[in-house]
Amino acid sequence: MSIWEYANPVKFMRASGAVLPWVVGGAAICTLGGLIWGFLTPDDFKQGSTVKILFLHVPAALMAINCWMMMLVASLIWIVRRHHVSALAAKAAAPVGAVMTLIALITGAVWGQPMWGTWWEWDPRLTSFLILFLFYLGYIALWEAVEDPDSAADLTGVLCLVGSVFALLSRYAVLFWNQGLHQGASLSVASGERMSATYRYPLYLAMLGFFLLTVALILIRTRTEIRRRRLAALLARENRA
Amino acid sequence: MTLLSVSGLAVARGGLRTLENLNFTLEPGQALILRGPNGLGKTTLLRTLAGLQPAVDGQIAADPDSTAYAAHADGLKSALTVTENLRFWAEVFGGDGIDQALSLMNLTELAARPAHALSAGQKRRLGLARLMVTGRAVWLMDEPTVSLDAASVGLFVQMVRGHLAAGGGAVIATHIDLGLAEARVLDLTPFKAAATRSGTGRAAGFNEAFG
Amino acid sequence: MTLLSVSGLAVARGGLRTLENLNFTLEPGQALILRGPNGLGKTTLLRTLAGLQPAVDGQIAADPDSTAYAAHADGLKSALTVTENLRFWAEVFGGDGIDQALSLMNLTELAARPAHALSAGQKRRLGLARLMVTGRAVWLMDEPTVSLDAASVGLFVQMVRGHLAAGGGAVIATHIDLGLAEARVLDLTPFKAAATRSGTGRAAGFNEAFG
Amino acid sequence: MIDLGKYTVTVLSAYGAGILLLAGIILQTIAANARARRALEEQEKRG
Amino acid sequence: MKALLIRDLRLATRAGGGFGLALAFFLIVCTLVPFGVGPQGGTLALIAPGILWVGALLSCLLSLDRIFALDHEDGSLDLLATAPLPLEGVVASKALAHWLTTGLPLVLAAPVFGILLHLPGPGYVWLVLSLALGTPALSVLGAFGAAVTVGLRRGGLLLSLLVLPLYIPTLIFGAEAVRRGAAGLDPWTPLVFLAAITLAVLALVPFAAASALRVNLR
Amino acid sequence: MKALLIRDLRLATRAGGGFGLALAFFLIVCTLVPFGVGPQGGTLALIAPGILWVGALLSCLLSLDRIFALDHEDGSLDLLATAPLPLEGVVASKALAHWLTTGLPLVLAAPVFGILLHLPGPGYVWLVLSLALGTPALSVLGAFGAAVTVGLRRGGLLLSLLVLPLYIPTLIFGAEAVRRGAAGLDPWTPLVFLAAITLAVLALVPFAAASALRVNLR
Ligand code: HEM
Ligand SMILES: Nc1ncnc2c1ncn2[C@@H]1O[C@H](COP(=O)(O)OP(=O)(O)OP(=O)(O)O)[C@@H](O)[C@H]1O
Ligand SMILES: Nc1ncnc2c1ncn2[C@@H]1O[C@H](COP(=O)(O)OP(=O)(O)OP(=O)(O)O)[C@@H](O)[C@H]1O
Ligand SMILES: [Mg+2]
Ligand SMILES: [Mg+2]
Repeated sequence: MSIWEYANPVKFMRASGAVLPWVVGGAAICTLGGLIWGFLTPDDFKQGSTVKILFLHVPAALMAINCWMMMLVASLIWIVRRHHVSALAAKAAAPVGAVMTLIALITGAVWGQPMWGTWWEWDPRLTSFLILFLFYLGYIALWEAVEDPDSAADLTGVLCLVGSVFALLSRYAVLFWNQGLHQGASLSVASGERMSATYRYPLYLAMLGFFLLTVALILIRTRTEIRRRRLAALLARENRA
Repeated sequence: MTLLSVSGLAVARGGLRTLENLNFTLEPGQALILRGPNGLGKTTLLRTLAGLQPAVDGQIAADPDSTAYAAHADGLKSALTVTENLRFWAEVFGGDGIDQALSLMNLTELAARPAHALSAGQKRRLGLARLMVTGRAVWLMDEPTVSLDAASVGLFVQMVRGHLAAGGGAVIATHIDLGLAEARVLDLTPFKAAATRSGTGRAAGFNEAFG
Repeated sequence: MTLLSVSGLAVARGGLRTLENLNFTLEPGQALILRGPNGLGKTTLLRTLAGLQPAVDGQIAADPDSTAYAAHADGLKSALTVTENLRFWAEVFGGDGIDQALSLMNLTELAARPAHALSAGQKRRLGLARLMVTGRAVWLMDEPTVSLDAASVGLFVQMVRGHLAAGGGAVIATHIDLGLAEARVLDLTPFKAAATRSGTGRAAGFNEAFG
Repeated sequence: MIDLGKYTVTVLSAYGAGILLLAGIILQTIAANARARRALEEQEKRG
Repeated sequence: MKALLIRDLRLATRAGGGFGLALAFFLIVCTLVPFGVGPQGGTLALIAPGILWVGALLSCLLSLDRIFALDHEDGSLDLLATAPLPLEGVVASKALAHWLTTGLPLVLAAPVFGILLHLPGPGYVWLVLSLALGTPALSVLGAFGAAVTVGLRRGGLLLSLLVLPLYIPTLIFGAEAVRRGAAGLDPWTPLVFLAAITLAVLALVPFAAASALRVNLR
Repeated sequence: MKALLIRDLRLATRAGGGFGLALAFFLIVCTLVPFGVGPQGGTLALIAPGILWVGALLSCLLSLDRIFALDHEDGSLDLLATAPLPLEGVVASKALAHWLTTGLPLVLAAPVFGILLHLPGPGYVWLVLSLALGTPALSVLGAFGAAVTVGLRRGGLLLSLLVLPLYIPTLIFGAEAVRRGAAGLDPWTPLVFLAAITLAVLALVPFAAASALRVNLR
């Protein structure tokens, strides 16, 4: 039995239904655990209590990127092998990714206020995230706008491919742009290695939690989409006089 | 040499099959008239034959470069004159005979008129004249006589007869009686997609909406 | 009480007169069928009667709030469902009877379908059903049976008969035979605007293009 | 309650906004799923 | 008229209706400008009031052709003109629907975009206030432009060309108010002018628009 | 393909065809910005390269929906798709027509608008050069966006939303080149990047656009 079997909606519903409780449980425990543990960590000598934002900010930022990656892969599968479930999974991932991007942006902005004295800085990393958010918006809007579901999957798939290339391009363009004139407000405060274990372990937990949460959300949303498709098909059958 | 041959064809619109199990052929010199009540799927069938949408099932055997499609919309540019519109399509399709097409459809007097200043019937005549300059063998026409007066319907029938005489073929979806006596009539009603379990249509894709 | 009375009417399109010296009246319960070759000016006349463009000459005596116009385009919003489309027009015109209109035009089954998912004939049926919910006395219809199959034309005729029986009137421009035997037929060909010096039309305005 | 020092507002608003957004997407997901499931079941029951 | 308003709002929120897209465009303009101008916070803060107003204006502009063109294409406009509604009422209700789906979201979201452009702290109140006062005029003037261009095949750019000069007074007073507010000066004088312009526009322009519409339907 | 190009150019220059309107819009953006930002020459000179590029981009954007939407509405697109032209060729020729009627006039007229915004002297050459290198990419990317949105009822704003993020790299390198040129620095690095992006876009994007078009015609 190949993995493509799960592209069959019935099989997918069964399999996803079986794993879902575990994923949801794990997501709840790890996310809450990570965030609470993170919230209870002692203040950083330089950043004070704002370091606690890390446990929300970094996992969200990672998931924002991961969701896009997942959409890219799912779109490719749809375009190459035309498995409907993967198209629907890509559709399901987009709002999750957009919210994660938004969380990273907002927590970053709130964090930036005390750290850099400004809500927003056109720092390359922040800027690329803003661009990523724009891509998410466009992608979601396109899914909303196209009525025929297969056409919507095709079009958003193409958009996702082209968009990924341009998101990457933008990332380099932005790096070029902001180092050309301005000493980029490079504030990568505590890079991974220098981070003490006090922060590292709760961060890992929160990251795991966010990962499981994302997976759970995408699974549920994919199931929703499949049900909607089936409902639409049934209704259309009934309407066809 | 058969112009078009269809076997076991099923077509779908909006994710549902509309017609299925279609079998027919079109030989040179033949005209086929498609009949059937509103909403049966004539437009869908013609679009599929024209290659604009994929067949759900079955085969269409035809030279892909042999069909010319005339849809409801005439594809006229209202800022261009009648001649300019025709010349464009002639160039795109590599055909010719613009003057002949104009005179056959009684448009010569209007040749220099921009298309937006035509009446509904005049526009339609221009849309039909376009078929002549494509040089294609199979004409697929969706309700070609809409808005035409009796005299113009006569011109149209004459044009189709000329095309058939030259070895072409025509598939015409229409609700009215064209007076094209020699044409074969295909009533599509029996080919309406059969009901599956409950409803009346069958899904066309996504694992047939899960069986 | 006469619904509509026209005397010495001349109408123009694109700055040229198309029809002139028209005289007719429409009494309650009457239907008037306008005939004439393509490009004669039927659409122009109907638009003038509907008050969408001014008459060049002559009088139209009618209650301005008594006419409902059904043009070539059906004025449907493709994102709205069949019912929503009808309800909107009912509210705008202050009429009602949506359910009745739906069932008369055989649209009840399609009531929840968005308009973009209708076939050409189904759209047209919806466009005609709109007339019923306007509550207006005089229906002005421009080629109402375009794209309709024979059964639907029957429904349409029945709808018009119902309207006439209720004391309404109808003016219908059409090229085909509707089977509305009681209707008066007005062939417009004799009213074609006379040629002046050279061209075929007479300028309508700007001092009649300097006489 | 832990003392967040002079950054109380900052930290709390970051957590507040983040958790609010998370809760939003979670609730929306669950609600939409429940709605779709109910509608589908109803439709399947009707035949 | 209420029916018309409700229909327009419903159409706007349906798939493909374009609700929220004006907002997205506003966001995009506010992002593009730093890419063009450079990322220096000081420069951005200096031009923020102007750019925010220009951005709001452009995103309003981009959705103008929806006001009448769609209804004209599918024939509803002809039918509406023969309906027992005053054409002025049609114009007013369409302009209102446009404002509710375009102007209002812009007003509410503007502070967020202010952050992106480093708008100085005191400016936010005045930004929101000036947009709230000014955008209704933009919608009504836009409806006028849309009425004038409705018959023309794809009059989109022509529409912009006609409408933008009409927008200039609103833009000047609006941006000036924000600029003064952001600099801590007194923003009331331009705000009063802005309000006066909006009131006058609301009172008079619908009539002009209705007459333009009448001509175009002929 | 030549026939298509000629037809599109002819349509653009006919009444209502929109030729020159992009230019007019560019002019208006360049006039509005001083109204919004305030008339100080220093500030304007600082932001001129960016505003000029953003203006060019927006005016290009505004005419994008003409690329396919008109042909779709009147049914020509269906007919073109059944014609013996590769769809990639259709896309390329339409993008070329768009560039000739929109991008090229902008390139030629940009120096004039530079004066309006007090662009510093050395910048003019680089303004023209960077626009000449960059605008073809804008047209092709726009054709892609137009192809994706063509079936949608009035996808205008959606089109902008999809296309603008794709424009960002071009904008960054283009504006950067002008800024460096205007400041007397070396503008070649961004120019080379700009040219590379344009070439890659010209080579690859028409295929994506054609496949999107195929989906939308279904
Ligand atoms: C709106 C603003 C912001 C955005 C969009 C943003 C985005 C990101 C992203 C994408 C990452 C993950 C990168 C990676 O792991 O490789 C990240 C990590 C991080 N961010 Fe932010 N950030 C923002 C503001 C801030 C601020 C203001 C601070 C603190 C002063 C901050 C501190 C950090 C830290 C400490 C990490 C993790 C360590 C690292 O990977 O370097 N961020 N941020
Ligand atoms: N987007 C859609 N979604 C679902 N069903 C659709 C959609 N578009 C059309 N249909 C349905 O598909 C069926 C076939 O439509 P089609 O246009 O092919 O009919 P037709 O035979 O050409 O009818 P007509 O004579 O009225 O033109 C119709 O019942 C129509 O309601
Ligand atoms: N903008 C215009 N400029 C000049 N002449 C025009 C213009 N529009 C239409 N005409 C001409 O006006 C005449 C009347 O047009 P009208 O549409 O009223 O005809 P009709 O009787 O409805 O024809 P049909 O049966 O074909 O619909 C036609 O000859 C047409 O060519
Ligand atoms: Mg049909
Ligand atoms: Mg007519």
